[in-house]
Amino acid sequence: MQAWLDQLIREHGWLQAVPAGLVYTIAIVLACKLVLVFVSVIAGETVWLERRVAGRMQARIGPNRVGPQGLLQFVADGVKLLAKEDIIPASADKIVFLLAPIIVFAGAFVAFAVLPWGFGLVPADMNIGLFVILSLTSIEVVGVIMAGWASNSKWAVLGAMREVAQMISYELPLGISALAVVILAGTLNLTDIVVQQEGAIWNWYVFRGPFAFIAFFIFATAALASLKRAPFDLPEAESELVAGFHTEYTGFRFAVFFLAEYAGMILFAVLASVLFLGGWSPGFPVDLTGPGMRWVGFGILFAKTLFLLFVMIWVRWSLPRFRVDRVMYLCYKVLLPASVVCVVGAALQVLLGASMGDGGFAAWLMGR
Amino acid sequence: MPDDLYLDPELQQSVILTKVDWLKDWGRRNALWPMAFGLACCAMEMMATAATKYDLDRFGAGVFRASPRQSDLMIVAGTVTHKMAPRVRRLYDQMPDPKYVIAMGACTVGGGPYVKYGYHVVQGVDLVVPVDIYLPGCPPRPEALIDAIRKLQFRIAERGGGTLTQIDPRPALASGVA
Amino acid sequence: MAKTSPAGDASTNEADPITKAALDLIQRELPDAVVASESGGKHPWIRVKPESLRAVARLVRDDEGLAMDCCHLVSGVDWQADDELEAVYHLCSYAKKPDAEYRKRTPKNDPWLCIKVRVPRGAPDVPTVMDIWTGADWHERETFDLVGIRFTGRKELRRILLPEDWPGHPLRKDWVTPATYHGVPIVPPEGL
Amino acid sequence: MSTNGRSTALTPSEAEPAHELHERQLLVGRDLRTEEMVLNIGPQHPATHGVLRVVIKTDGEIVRALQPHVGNLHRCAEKIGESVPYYQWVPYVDRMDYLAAMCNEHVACMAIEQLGDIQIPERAEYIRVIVAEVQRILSHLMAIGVYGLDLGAFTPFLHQFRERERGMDLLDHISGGRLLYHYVRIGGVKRDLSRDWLDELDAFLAAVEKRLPEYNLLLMENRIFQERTCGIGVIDRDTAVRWGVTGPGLRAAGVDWDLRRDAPYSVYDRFDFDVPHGESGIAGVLGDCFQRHWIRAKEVEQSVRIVRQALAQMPEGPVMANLPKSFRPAAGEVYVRGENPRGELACYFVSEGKDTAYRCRCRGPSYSNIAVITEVAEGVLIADLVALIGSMDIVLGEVDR
Repeated sequence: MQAWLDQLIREHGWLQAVPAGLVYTIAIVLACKLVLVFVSVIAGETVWLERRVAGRMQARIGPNRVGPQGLLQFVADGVKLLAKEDIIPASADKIVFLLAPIIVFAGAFVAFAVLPWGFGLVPADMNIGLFVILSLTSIEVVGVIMAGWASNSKWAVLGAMREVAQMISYELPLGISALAVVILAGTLNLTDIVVQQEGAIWNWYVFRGPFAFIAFFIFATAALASLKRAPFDLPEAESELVAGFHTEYTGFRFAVFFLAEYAGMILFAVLASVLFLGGWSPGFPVDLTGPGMRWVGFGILFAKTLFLLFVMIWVRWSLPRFRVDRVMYLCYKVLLPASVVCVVGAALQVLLGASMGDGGFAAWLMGR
Repeated sequence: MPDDLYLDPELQQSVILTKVDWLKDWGRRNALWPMAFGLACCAMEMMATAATKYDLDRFGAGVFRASPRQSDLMIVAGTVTHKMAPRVRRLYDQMPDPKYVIAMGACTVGGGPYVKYGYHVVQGVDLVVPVDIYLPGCPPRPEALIDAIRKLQFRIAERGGGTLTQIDPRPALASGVA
Repeated sequence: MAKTSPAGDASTNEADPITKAALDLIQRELPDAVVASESGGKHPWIRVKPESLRAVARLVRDDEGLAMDCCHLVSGVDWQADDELEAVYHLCSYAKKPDAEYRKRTPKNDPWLCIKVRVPRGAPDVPTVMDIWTGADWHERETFDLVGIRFTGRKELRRILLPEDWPGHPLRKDWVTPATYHGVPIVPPEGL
Repeated sequence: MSTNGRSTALTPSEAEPAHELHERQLLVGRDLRTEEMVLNIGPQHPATHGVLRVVIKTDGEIVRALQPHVGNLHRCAEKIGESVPYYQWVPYVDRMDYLAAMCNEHVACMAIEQLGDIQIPERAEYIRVIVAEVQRILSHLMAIGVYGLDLGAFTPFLHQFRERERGMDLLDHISGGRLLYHYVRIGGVKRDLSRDWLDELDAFLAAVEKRLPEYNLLLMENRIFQERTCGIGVIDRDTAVRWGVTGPGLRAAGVDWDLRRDAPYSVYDRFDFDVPHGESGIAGVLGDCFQRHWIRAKEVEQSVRIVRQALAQMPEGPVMANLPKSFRPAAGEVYVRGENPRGELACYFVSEGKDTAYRCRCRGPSYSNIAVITEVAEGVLIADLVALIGSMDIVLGEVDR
């Protein structure tokens, strides 16, 4: 973004009178606002999507009265939650109780800063982008345990306990399976990772060899678990723990938790598309780096994200919930070893790939 | 929220405030999240209303929350007994304002078939919590429950602003129970 | 015999085989346990002394021919005119399949066995059978709750359906409905 | 969060007493034991199927002790039975097990008819069997769906409502009520079945037969569902019989017992049907949650069979016996039980020759079915407790009456 800003300053003479630092600050604040509003709206519409898709799956209709096709349903929900009474339980730890939703929200939303939405459409193009995302999303755990503890409710404590155990465990296969792509790509910069996948569809990392292919499914499962979506929704398992760690939260504080959950869904959907599904690459060679074409790339990435969101919703409304010990079993005895195998395999593939030629495993397999 | 009760009547006519009020009411009536609170037979019909054929979610009222802290609407579906009454009151107290109550079924309206010999049945949930909409029937059909929710939505639109529960048809005798 | 015996015709007074077998068994093993009995009709029963209830219960449970391994229901009846309370035990067996004669429709086509005990209303103490049939636990608690029969020799004989501080036992014939409970009216409004 | 120390059915007798533990075992598993927490589930909790309240003592996620509290829906059915005339009491029976109103009415009317020596027309018997079996299908569909809901699968619950709504419409058309009917009356049934209704019934049965495999695919064939239910909450034969567990819970424990076949009431002895019992052969062990679920699914098939046979055999004729204006049975007693979807419902009447009963007592099968969890639920996880309570398929209206 800095290069673009520098160009802007050069082109518009009056901007040179303003201190460069101020221009950057204003631009960053504006960009943050833009991302925040954009992600919030998308998250809200994901809620609508979820309710409509669930409705279709369950032979119902879903919300269709508020706005066209019920599209404004999330606005109504948000307005209502904003106007609700804000209850802080008498026995709660007030400061921690108030702080918890902010931390959860921040953890989910800050990560969007390094997420590329198209070539050059990234607020902060860091060359450790993936690392930043994975570390920022794990901040959420802190907020959750604060919420659970401060509520002084047994359900909340149990929910937070489950959530922390689950999220910390699933960070491992999540990070390690992403590492398989990093090894193949040789970079942590998300834009570079996408650029490497441009061209034909077998350039996508998910199709580059068996290890990346398996790693994709490990990544998807672990992402589902750390997002606490069904079948891993134990922390807020309604039939067991009422509403889990946010049992005591009312009004907009609850809405913040809700929004953070859906923002997390979008984050991981975009991340999975970027890492494995070629990002904004449509699957055939086309140049998407031009100023107008970037938005085409954005559209393609958004379509992939929507598809992954749909899969998450699909899975959620199809499967029963795991039991707590099975979740841990799946993580430590299945996903973690498998992801380590993927990383080692990917490393071997890179070593062998040098002798196979430039196109990677799949290209080699297809006899290019 | 009773905030606008304290406002100057002239100020209440101001364009911005009325618009904000309208938006608030619009949000409230289109996002009535009921509490998943089933007591007896009527709960089955409440479930049927939320389910496939009747689909309460169309009106934005299909998000059944298990926690009273996150619900706006308490559908008292089924017989309230003396043993249960303090808990109903406590759940009501745990809900954040503005909160609405639908007394679903004859038992919650006035004791229903148990009014004469049912020594353990409370003769109407309005003795325990204030009620906005009375819905008779044993049990009421899902269409009737949808109608009750629509009526509640219309009432929120008409009355606007503060909670409806300030207007009690009968005093809540057991308000000290919880 | 008892005033509750049905006024049936000859065919309905045919003796019920299970009740007959149980009666023979009890009279053989515990000669003075049986107070009264009715072995025919729609509802055959055996009334035993309260103090021999547990021995009778063990007998019908452990006997191979009867094998009454389940206590289906415990009820309490308030015989106000006799100033007595009655505990009624309906037993059944899942170990033994009913005989062919139970397959055809008779006044009592169902292979259960009914044991009764009567105790004075002033001292309604009945020995528990909870350790003989575990399932009697909640039924005894309910009978205590609603009828007020005290089952002795068991743990936590508490109210089960009604709140702990409920006044009296509602299924006693002389129970008067209190006007309110914790400020909430119980007595129905006028005109009902 | 401790994941060890979980055992599938840790009955108190099997649990090792603490003093017998070796030092080594203490180091391995029990030293992680933390402070116990008392958790109050219900009466307002999504997993309690109404207003059951369970107080559990937990060690992390493991249930160490448990105490169910019932009575939150005690609606004085027995007192009312002793206060109102017999025919007025029948609608109250509907409200006991509100998911199986027709079956309740059937048993209650049988008891009253036996008390008053009333013979009912043959066609009425057949209609009673048909509506009771339709009700059983509806009740089991609900149980299957709600069990999915307990385990976190929301969709099967809403799918079963598709067929359930059709069935409720059927019963609605003959009785005027969707849930509670008062269709079976003393002396017969309220009105005859029409030709159109019989066609609708055929379509409903076909729909159930078509959809049931889909629900089984969604739940019983699902790996997660199997993991959640197999070997969980095992109620063995001895425990089930001792506690008086009846219905699918008893049959899942391996007892081949169904009142409809073994002590046939009404006209059930004229039909040919199987009694599913024991192990499913798909997954799990005898007496666990999976078998109980499987038995419900199987019983739906058998109910369809019974209804088809009843439709084929049904004679023409009146559907209501001629009854005196005021019904006063002779002094006497009667104890009648019938096989409800949840187990054996029993009615015990004591008559003194008046138009109201001297004593009216009902045995709700759920009452005994839920009492058993005090014994079998110790040592399971909280999630398993939910699975266990759900698999017993209790209706609180019948527990508390």
